[in-house]
Amino acid sequence: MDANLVVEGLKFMLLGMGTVFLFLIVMIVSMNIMSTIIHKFFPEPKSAISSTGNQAKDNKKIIAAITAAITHHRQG
Amino acid sequence: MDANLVVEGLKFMLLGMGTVFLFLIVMIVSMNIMSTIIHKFFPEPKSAISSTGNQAKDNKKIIAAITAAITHHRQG
Amino acid sequence: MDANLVVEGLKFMLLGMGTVFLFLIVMIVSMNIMSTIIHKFFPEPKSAISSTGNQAKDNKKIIAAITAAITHHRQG
Amino acid sequence: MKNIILKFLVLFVFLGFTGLVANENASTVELSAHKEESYKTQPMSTMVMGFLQSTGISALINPDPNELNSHGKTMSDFHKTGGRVIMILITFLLFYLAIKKGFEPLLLLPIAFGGLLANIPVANMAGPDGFLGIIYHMGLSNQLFPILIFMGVGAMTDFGPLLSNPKTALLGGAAQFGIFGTLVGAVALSQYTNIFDFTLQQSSAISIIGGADGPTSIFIATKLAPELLGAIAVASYSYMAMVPIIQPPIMKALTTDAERRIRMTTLRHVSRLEKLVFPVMVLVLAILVLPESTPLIGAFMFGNFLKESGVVERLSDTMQNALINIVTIFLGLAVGSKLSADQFLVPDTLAILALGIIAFSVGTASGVIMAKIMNMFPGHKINPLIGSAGVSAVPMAARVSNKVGMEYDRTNMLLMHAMGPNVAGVIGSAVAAGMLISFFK
Amino acid sequence: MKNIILKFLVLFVFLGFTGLVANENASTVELSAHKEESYKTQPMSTMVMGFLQSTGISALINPDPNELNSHGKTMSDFHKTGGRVIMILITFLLFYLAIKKGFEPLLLLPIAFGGLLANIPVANMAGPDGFLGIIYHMGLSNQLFPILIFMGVGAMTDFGPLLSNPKTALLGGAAQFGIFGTLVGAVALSQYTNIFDFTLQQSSAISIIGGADGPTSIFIATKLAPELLGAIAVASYSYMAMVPIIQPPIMKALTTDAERRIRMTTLRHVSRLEKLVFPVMVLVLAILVLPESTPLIGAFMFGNFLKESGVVERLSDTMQNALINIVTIFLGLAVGSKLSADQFLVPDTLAILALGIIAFSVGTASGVIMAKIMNMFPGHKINPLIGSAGVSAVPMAARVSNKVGMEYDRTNMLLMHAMGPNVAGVIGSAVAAGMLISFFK
Amino acid sequence: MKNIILKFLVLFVFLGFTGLVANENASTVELSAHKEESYKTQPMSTMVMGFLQSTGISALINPDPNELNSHGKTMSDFHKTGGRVIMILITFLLFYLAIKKGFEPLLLLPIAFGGLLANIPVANMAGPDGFLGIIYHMGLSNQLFPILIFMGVGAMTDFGPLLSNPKTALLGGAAQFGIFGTLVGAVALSQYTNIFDFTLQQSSAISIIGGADGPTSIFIATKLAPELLGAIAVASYSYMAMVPIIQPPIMKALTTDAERRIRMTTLRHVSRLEKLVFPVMVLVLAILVLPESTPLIGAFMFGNFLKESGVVERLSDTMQNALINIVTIFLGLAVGSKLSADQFLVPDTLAILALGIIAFSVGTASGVIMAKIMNMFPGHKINPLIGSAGVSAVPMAARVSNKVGMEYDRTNMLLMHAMGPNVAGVIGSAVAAGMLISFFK
Ligand code: NA
Ligand code: NA
Ligand code: NA
Repeated sequence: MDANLVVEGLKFMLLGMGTVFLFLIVMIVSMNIMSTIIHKFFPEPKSAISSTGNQAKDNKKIIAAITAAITHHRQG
Repeated sequence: MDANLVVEGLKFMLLGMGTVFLFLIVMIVSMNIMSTIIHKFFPEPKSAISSTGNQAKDNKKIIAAITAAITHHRQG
Repeated sequence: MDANLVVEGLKFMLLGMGTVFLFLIVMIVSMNIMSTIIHKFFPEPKSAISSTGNQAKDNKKIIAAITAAITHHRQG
Repeated sequence: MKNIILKFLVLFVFLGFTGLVANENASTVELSAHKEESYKTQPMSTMVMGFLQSTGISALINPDPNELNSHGKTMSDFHKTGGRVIMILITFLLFYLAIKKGFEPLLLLPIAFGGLLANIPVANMAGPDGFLGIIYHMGLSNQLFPILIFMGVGAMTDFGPLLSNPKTALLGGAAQFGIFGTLVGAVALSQYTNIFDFTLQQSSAISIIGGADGPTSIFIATKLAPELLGAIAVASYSYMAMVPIIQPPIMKALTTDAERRIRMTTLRHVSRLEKLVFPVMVLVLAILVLPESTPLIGAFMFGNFLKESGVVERLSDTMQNALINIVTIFLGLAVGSKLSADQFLVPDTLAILALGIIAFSVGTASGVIMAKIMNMFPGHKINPLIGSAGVSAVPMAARVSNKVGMEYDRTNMLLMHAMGPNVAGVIGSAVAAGMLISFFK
Repeated sequence: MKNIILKFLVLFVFLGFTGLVANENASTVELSAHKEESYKTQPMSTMVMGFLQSTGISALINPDPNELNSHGKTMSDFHKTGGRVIMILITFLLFYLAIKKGFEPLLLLPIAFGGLLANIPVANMAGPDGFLGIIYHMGLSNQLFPILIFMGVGAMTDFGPLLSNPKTALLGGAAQFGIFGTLVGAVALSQYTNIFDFTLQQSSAISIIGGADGPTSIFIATKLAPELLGAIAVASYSYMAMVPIIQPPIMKALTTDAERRIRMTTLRHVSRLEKLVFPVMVLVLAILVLPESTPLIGAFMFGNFLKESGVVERLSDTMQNALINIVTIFLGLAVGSKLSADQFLVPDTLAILALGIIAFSVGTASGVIMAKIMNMFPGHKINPLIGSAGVSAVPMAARVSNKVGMEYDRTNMLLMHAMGPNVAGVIGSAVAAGMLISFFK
Repeated sequence: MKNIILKFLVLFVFLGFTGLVANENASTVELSAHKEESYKTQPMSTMVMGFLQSTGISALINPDPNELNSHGKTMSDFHKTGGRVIMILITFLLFYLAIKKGFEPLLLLPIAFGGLLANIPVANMAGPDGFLGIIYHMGLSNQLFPILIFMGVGAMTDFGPLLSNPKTALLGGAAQFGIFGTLVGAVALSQYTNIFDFTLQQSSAISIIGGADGPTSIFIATKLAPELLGAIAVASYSYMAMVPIIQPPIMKALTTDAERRIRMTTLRHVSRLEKLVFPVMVLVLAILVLPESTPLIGAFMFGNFLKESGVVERLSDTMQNALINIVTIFLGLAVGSKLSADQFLVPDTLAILALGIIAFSVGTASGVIMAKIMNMFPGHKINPLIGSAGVSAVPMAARVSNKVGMEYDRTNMLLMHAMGPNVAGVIGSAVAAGMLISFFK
């Protein structure tokens, strides 16, 4: 007896999409649990955030300074 | 009967150099045709050339500006 | 007759440590000979050393100059 | 110095002329038996004829009847002659699309050039001893190259947007309907019509184009239907490149003006630790739910984990640059080696191109529709335009969401919101790929 | 455009539903015989059950009784289930140590991630067709990767400090007592107790951990006891990372306060030519004395010579960056592939960890004691704190010497003085490795 | 902590001494049969003797009569002893030339170091299990490495000067007379004298040195005469490095003062599109005329096309840096592995060196003479000094043209004019190589 491939394909679809959604739903739940745990028990130190921010800021300042220096030179 | 390798070598030379020149001559002709077609039908926009030129120019300007700034600082 | 592995291990140790020290001692002697020969027959030109030094110095100067330029800009 | 050289020259010219004059029969020099056995002397006229017959022009006009393809099978005369010319013209078209139209040039250029080289007669570069064949067997037939690409892509990926709005992952799931829907369509058309005749494995390999992930497509094609690799890879990268053309009409057809103007809330800050735990967490879930997906997800998360660890920057940099670039060159050439006329110029290729764009379009539509379904439930509304980003094609699909959104409200920036479903689409496709592998195990 | 897509969608949905309704038996479509043979149709319920059985959860609870390990041998049920979970937890511990504690993350992270992937059930990534197995056979089973790492390390090494104070090389020799002492200890414990049961080869491979050189350990383990590779590599890199914890107590226990304050004379300038001749000179000595050590020493000196030549900077840069980084990623994954539960969760691993730390400690102590012995002879006194750097673990051991020295005299900088024995320790370990290889030839 | 370590030390030392005292015969410990079978216990004196016999000194004085070369064939005693020493001294000479004289160090240094390692007795690094042998079989025996080098060189090449003055390509064709002239010379000397005894294949492989292209030489040598690979590669790179010494006298001998002062017209601007079309155009011509040349020309033009496309800068950068550097290291070591005494210290090597320099000189002379012939025809005159650049050796030969030109007229800049024949020489050599391959097919 030959197989009806379309029926096979539909089975694949049901099982496949089911697994994809099952996986992603479990992932979403896990992400939420993880975030809650991390925010509760391992909060990020404030300084770490701001320091990176500062660094980026400093870089911007330096670039601004150099740009200004060049502009100044051109005008001069 | 053993082969006379020198004769074989000379055959190789004739055929080899012939092909090398044949190839390069065909290449030269093709290059000329290609250039003609491209210059006629796909001329390079002027802006593109000058913009690259400008960029290099700008880079040079920036370097000059920094150098000048440094010189200025040293003298100061 | 089964081997006494501990005795084998001790033989390995004697031979192994012996070779390691033999090798390093020969190496030390060779290094000293090499250094003597090189310092006598292939002395390093003074300029080569100082020029590298100068280059590093120059780099430092450039960095200092840029830093100063930026500082100056900030204050300004 | 000058004298020596002049003497050498004189000697050399002398010897040359001596040889020219010497009669072929006069030779009495003994040759050792083992030497020369591979060379048979021929009259000059025969050699010239032989040379003329070995030119590409001759090979393209009068093909060698005994010539075999890179799998050692016989080829039709068309595939040896006009087919090659057509394939070479197709690679020129790909060059044009890659360079002038910006179609994923990083992969399409090496693929197309590999295809050009693979279609050269006589040289047989795609054969087992040719350099394309060697590269193919080095890393494509064993699926190493797509895995390494996945590592590099993982190291370039930022899961922050997904972590700050987890539920958008569902959009990346819905878009996989493009894969499975097309699978059903392909087998249905194979079974009930005479248009195609694909097996289940082949249909599965084709439908993965809807996943919009180049390496995943190549990985699955090599596993399930290596004979279709060239066409699937070209379709996959071409359609990924055509995202800005394919997606917007579908997105606009399925959404109302009000929906397109939905504003999403600002993304929350994601801590470094969350980003660090996430790749391992996803991998653990993949282990528990679908181990068959772990080679792809594992490689991806390896790259991401190394990046997020922050302590092995030099490895992460190398993965994102030298390693992925080298592998991209090799992968492209190896895939291109499968673009030989006898494998590409078959009706199946057209079917693959057609099914591929259906898969892509269905995936896009499914993502948008999923967003609309999610909006039926209470909670923060989702702008359905980010649903299309669920197909992956990172980061272009997300940029398309952003661009279409700004057409209707110039201040509505959807880019970061669309990155969530975008990267979730990569995970979703890897899960779908794992399912397809497990079906045929 | 929009219309076409909508039509496609309608067609697609229609076909899907048609197929769903169709009776399985009604199908009369002929399939070509060669196709589909690998796929057997099953009822939906069977497929769902099959899927559930193929999940990782199921595989970890009800292992397949026919499952084989990556060597094709049977495994105990524990190694298929709880063992895998334990191994995955161990890799998490290694992640923690590498990222949070800074334990040699460049190698421990790839090794641990490789271990995580190797312990995934069903996927069998460490098997001959999995990508970890492919990488393993590409460069680890033939010892190419450690050799390439050694080239890169050579290109990063500066022999200047050793050249300016040659006699400190002896400290790097004494530290190799850690290797041979532990070898004796391991065979003694194997022979007279029931704690371990190692062969001479295995004992040798384990004791090389005392050499504190990752690539050397991996090189020897692959040659003499590949079945212990995973444990040896993990022990080797872990202990190298723990240098700042393991060494100071030993150093302090064996030295007096006065000894720790010994000031060493300033290092003399070393000319470029000396640095250029040195690698070739050492290689020539290795050729004359112990050719078996020349693959390691040769690769190391190749990298160093290219750097010191000053004329091939682009090759030297590539060795120190792209090449060593790529190989580090591959080496780590390949070593990790040997961290499967059935190979790692055996009593031997504990023994290896115990013997490894003994080897390391004995090496440290021997280096310090050697410095004290050398101080009994006339000449410039050596600060015994630099003796511990003789184990290699470049450059961390030298930094530890410096740090401990500064605890007692903040102005006594020992770093450069310690770099001499540090690099001599690399040479010493390579010589010891060569001896071990020659014993078993 | 300190206590634990001290206890460990005591235990360890105790066990060590116990073992030393224990009688060998007293041992009653059972050993599992499968273990230890590969190790035979020996008295200490035998071990010391065995060690002394396994030293390099001993191996160089009393060679093992059963030792085989890397091809599994027997070697003469000279090739095992003095021959190795001579070879090592030759590699030192190559080091000197590369570092002090600047002879193509990028390839000569790795080749020479590979040669040094290959001549180490006992270690057998060039054998199939040694790392040189592994690298050789990974990419040289299958010609992958020279192909990859060609890609990188292509990505570094600018065809602009050739495009702006196409007819100078003929100079690059004439220089190939060095190849074919030498071929005739080599077979003539083989046939009519007893100086050499080369086959046609060997003669062809040798004469390609006149093409002044390292990768092409290696490619052809591996195909036609792998037994001569080492000598041919060394000759090829050495002579390419000696371009500034070899070429000027020939150039000056063949030109008049007036000719050397010929000024060439300024080069026209070449558009981006011309540069983009050119590599594909040349490849298509190669397909039509001589498919056998397409592996080399294809790889070269692949690199060039990727660069000129301007859209895959990261791939082009990688080809020009990380990839070509890694492959250069591997290629050098693999070629060096063929510099073993038994393959290099044979009369053939001297003959190869002699024929190589003839080929090189004839090529140079032919290029210059061709320019003079072209000047007999009407049109813009060509300065014959750029004819010598036709041998390729990019970009050194072009620089030599420029330098010699400036000796006679300081304001006559020939550099860019010489780049045309220079890159045409690469194409010409690839065509010549294709012809040689097709002769023996
Ligand atoms: Na996807
Ligand atoms: Na060491
Ligand atoms: Na050439």
